[in-house]
Amino acid sequence: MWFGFPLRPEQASTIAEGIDNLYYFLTAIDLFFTAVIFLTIFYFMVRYRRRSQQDTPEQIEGSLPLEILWSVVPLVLVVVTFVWSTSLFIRNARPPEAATEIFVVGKQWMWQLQHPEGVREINELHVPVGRPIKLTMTSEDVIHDFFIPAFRVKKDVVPGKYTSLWFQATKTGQYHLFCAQYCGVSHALMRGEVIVMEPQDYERWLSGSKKTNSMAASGAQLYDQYACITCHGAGKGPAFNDLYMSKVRLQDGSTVTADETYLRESILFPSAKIVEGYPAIMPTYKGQLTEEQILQLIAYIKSLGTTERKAAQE
Amino acid sequence: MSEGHIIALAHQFEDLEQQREAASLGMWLFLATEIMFFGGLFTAYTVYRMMYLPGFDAGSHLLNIKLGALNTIVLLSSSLTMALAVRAAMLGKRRHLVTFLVLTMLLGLAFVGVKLTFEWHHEYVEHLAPGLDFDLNSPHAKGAELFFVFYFTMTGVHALHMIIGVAVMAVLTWQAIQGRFTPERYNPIEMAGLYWHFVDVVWIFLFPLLYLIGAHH
Amino acid sequence: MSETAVETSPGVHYLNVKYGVKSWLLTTDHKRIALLYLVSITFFFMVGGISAVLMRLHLIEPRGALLEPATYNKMFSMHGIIMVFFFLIPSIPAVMGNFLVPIMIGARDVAFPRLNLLSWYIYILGGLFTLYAILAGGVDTGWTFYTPLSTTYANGQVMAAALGVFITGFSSILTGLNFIVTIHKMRVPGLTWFRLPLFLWAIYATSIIQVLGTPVVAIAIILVGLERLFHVGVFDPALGGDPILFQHLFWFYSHPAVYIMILPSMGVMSELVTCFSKKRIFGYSFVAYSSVAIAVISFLVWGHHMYVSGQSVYASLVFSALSFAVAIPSAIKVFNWTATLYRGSVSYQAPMLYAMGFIGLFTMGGLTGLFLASLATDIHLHDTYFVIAHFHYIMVGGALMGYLGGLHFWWPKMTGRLYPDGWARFAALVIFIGFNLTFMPQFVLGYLGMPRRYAVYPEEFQVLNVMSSAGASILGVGYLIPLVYFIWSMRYGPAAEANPWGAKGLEWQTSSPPPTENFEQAPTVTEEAYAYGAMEARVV
Amino acid sequence: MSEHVMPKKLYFLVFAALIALTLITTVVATIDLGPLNIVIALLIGMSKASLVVLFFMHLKWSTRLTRIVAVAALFWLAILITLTLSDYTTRRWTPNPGTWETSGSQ
Repeated sequence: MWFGFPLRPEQASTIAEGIDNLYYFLTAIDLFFTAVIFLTIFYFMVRYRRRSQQDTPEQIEGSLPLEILWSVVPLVLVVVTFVWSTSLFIRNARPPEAATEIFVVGKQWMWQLQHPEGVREINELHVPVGRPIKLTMTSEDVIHDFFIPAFRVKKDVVPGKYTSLWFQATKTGQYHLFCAQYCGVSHALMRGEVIVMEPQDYERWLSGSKKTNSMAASGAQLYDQYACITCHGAGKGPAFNDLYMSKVRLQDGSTVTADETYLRESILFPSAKIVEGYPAIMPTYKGQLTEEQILQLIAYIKSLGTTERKAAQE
Repeated sequence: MSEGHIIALAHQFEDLEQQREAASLGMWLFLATEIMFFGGLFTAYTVYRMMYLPGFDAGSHLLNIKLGALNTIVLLSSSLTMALAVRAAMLGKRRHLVTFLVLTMLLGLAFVGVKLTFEWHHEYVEHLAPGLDFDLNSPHAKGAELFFVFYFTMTGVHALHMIIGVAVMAVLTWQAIQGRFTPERYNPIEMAGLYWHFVDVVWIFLFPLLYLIGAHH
Repeated sequence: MSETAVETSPGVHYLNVKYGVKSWLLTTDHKRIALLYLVSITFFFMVGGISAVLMRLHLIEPRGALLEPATYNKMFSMHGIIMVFFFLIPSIPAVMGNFLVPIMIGARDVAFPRLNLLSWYIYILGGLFTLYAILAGGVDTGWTFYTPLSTTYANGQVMAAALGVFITGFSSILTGLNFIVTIHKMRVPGLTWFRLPLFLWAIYATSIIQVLGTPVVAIAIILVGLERLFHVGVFDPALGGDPILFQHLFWFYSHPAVYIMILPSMGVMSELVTCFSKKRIFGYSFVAYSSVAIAVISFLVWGHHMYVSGQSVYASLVFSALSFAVAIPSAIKVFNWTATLYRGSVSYQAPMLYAMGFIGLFTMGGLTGLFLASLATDIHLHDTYFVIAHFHYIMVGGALMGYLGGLHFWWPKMTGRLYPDGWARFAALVIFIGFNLTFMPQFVLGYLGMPRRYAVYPEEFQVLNVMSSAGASILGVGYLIPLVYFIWSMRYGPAAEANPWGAKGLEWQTSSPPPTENFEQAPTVTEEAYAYGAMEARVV
Repeated sequence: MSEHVMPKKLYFLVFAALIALTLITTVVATIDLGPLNIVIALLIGMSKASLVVLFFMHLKWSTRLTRIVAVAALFWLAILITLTLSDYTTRRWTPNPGTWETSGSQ
């Protein structure tokens, strides 16, 4: 705050303070050197102003010690900044183990969000305070970008792949949600609110909201509706139990981890990666499933067990 | 300096040596630009080949490796005749110069002709032209389609360079017939030579990347 | 060298040697081509400027005061495309570079004069395509043409605008190529590399970027065009492509392109600071090598535009470390310019005021770059007004200030006329104030979280937006003042002598304006650049 | 820039080598050597390109400056390819975006 005027957005997430500290440090460096340069120039301009056209200043060739000094000082500063910034980034990049996963689909020009319990929202995201939330995001059309200034988080939402970000709110309240990647005519209207609530309020809100099936249950329905079981339950295709995050051996001998991107690709482009020991008979579901439905199927597969925890325990 | 030198010398230069060095440096810089131009395509190609390895192999397998090899030899021969044309220009042998230039053009046209009639046309008929008519019954159709996007873009841009080269050479041949080149002034021939060899070098990389990667299936 | 001495009667120079439209449109004289560029980039600057003014007016109100969102989007796209490709990139190289490179090395012309003229025509052709795109419905992809928005979803004249950028790229390549050859091959006897004016080192470094970077964006644009026309999936994920690859190819050029804009300005600074303090430059070789270092490093940092794009975090780490490296050669330059003033004889004529403004604003702009090279803070700042403020400090506070400083410095040489120095100093002050008022609030706006390219915005951002718009109106007036007195001076300005500033450098040893062949007699060079110590020896 | 005129024999020798390499690479390509196929094909391609550049384009007899230009272009191309691939080759190291540290430590 500066004369009652905000200079930074509210610090409403666990990472906000750390980022602000780095920001203040950089601002201090910036102001310090700008002041040094401006004042020096100003001083020189006055002190050594031209007094007559016949002035003949003494010529100075340069100074190696000075050159070294003003190469090394910036070097040290940027190394410090790099180390600080990068370690902060690495620490922030890692979501806590028990993060609640919320799914986000961006499309021109709205945000569709779905809670694991099945509650859907548009351009509004309700979350409980003090709990880590992980967003898994994709886009139906162009690149969007999910940005919550108060949480200091931002990530592009890219068609054709999953990106993710996580946060843990520290303060109840209402915060802006922006699309930060230009996405067409109504880009500036692709905004929303993040509403951070006390956990019990959040539970009340969840139970009071019109609920559809949970993500996984909707996925299970799709699994039935598209009769996936004919193959994937009968040995003609790979089974889904404990599939998520496991290592899958492919026909060509390579191995992939069965993450969201792999699962999505296998639904839309089944022939891209053929699992070893199975024929390439699966048809594509491209055009039949929306991004949201794909996410539901993935949630269903995840609910059938995951090797992620096992791996972490090992 | 004799009269003839001064006529060949542009006003901004001090002497012919300077003029020739400037032209040569300019040409090499232009080729550096061309390397980066094709380089962008090669980069994109590499990225997608990594993503769609089986698709690229499948796509490559559909190309006619014999025609590719034949065209490689045709183009290499044209490089030889071009090198000999430059040599003839250096020695002031006008008849040889004209002959080799014409040969180079003919070989260049043969290359483009083979490409157009036996390859592109064939691939179009076989429904292998992405964006116009692509229909491939293969589990790797998506990767193969991307392969063909790059195949047509790369060979298309390359062929465009060849056509420009042939056009330039047609002008040079005309000038050579008129006796505009002497052992003191054969710069344009040499520059055209550098360009032509460069186009050859690009093909030397296109041939394995497009035709050979899928040949062993 | 008898054939070099051209018969020139006194009073005949490159401007009055021939008259008529044809003598200009078919000229191969580098000085006349420079003026052709000057006129055309001024035109494009005004087009880009008008769109900026409309945008700032629109943003006075949170809901937008003036335009439909779709129109606003076209405005900022047009502002970006025009200012980047048709003003900033050609500005100093094509105007001052063309005018000065041959003269500074004592040559009669660039190495390839006809190619030089062709570059201008290519530039104009590209410009016409872009103007057509604007008039025939506009483009709303932003100057970045991100896929799949540009290939699949955007309506409007994307193809025409992309083609315009593509074509203009060749003009840039050919200009760069011409300068490299000219600087290598056409220096007069005695002018060794380490006697070159630092402006030429900067232009040389710039030319390297133009020659090696531009073709990559050209091929990226071709691929966008193919995808748009034939619906093949090079970048569109729905068709199997990867939209992030476009960003790699685009920024491989477009990040170094920032240095195409700022490096020549840095070169101008070295000329101005030395001349107006009567001092040789402090640490010549450090300033010279830092230009080349910046050109090389500029190609290694493009990934910092893609930290939040879904690029691999490992790549981001590498790009972050490399991005920080640019700070060092930039800092070396700033410190050396400042040190040059030490114990000099500093005068405050208009070009010097622009130079001082440049150094301060560039320092500010450069240092705010650290926020964006740093991974942790960039995540918050990416695509907000902070980025807008940062690059305007570099491109307007830096590149444009340098351009104006250089124009004021060499105007007497180019036209043979003086302009009113008082007005020029006043304009420099107005521009400096207006600029800071426009862009300083945007740093705060950005940190508060206002995303860029927003036609409407939440109400709490209004105060800062209004401040910014107010500054922009001052800035706009600031730009009009030089336009008026420059035009005035062409007709009514007092005649300039050969060396009105008492400057060193070969361009000041010929008459103002120079004869067509640049020098009555080919000069030779026996001393280093900026030999201000021997001032008395030659009274001007 | 070379002032020398090369003997015709040299050109024919280079040409013969080029043709031989073309035939070799074509034949080798039809044998399945796994990932070695592309390596061999590119190595042969580079040798052919070097022959053309050195002899037909006279780079072997050119000035240092010309060589610097040629090398610089290749160096810049290497920057483009290497740094672009630094993204694509390491993306899979983070199968589940966001948890890249845990997955990286497996």
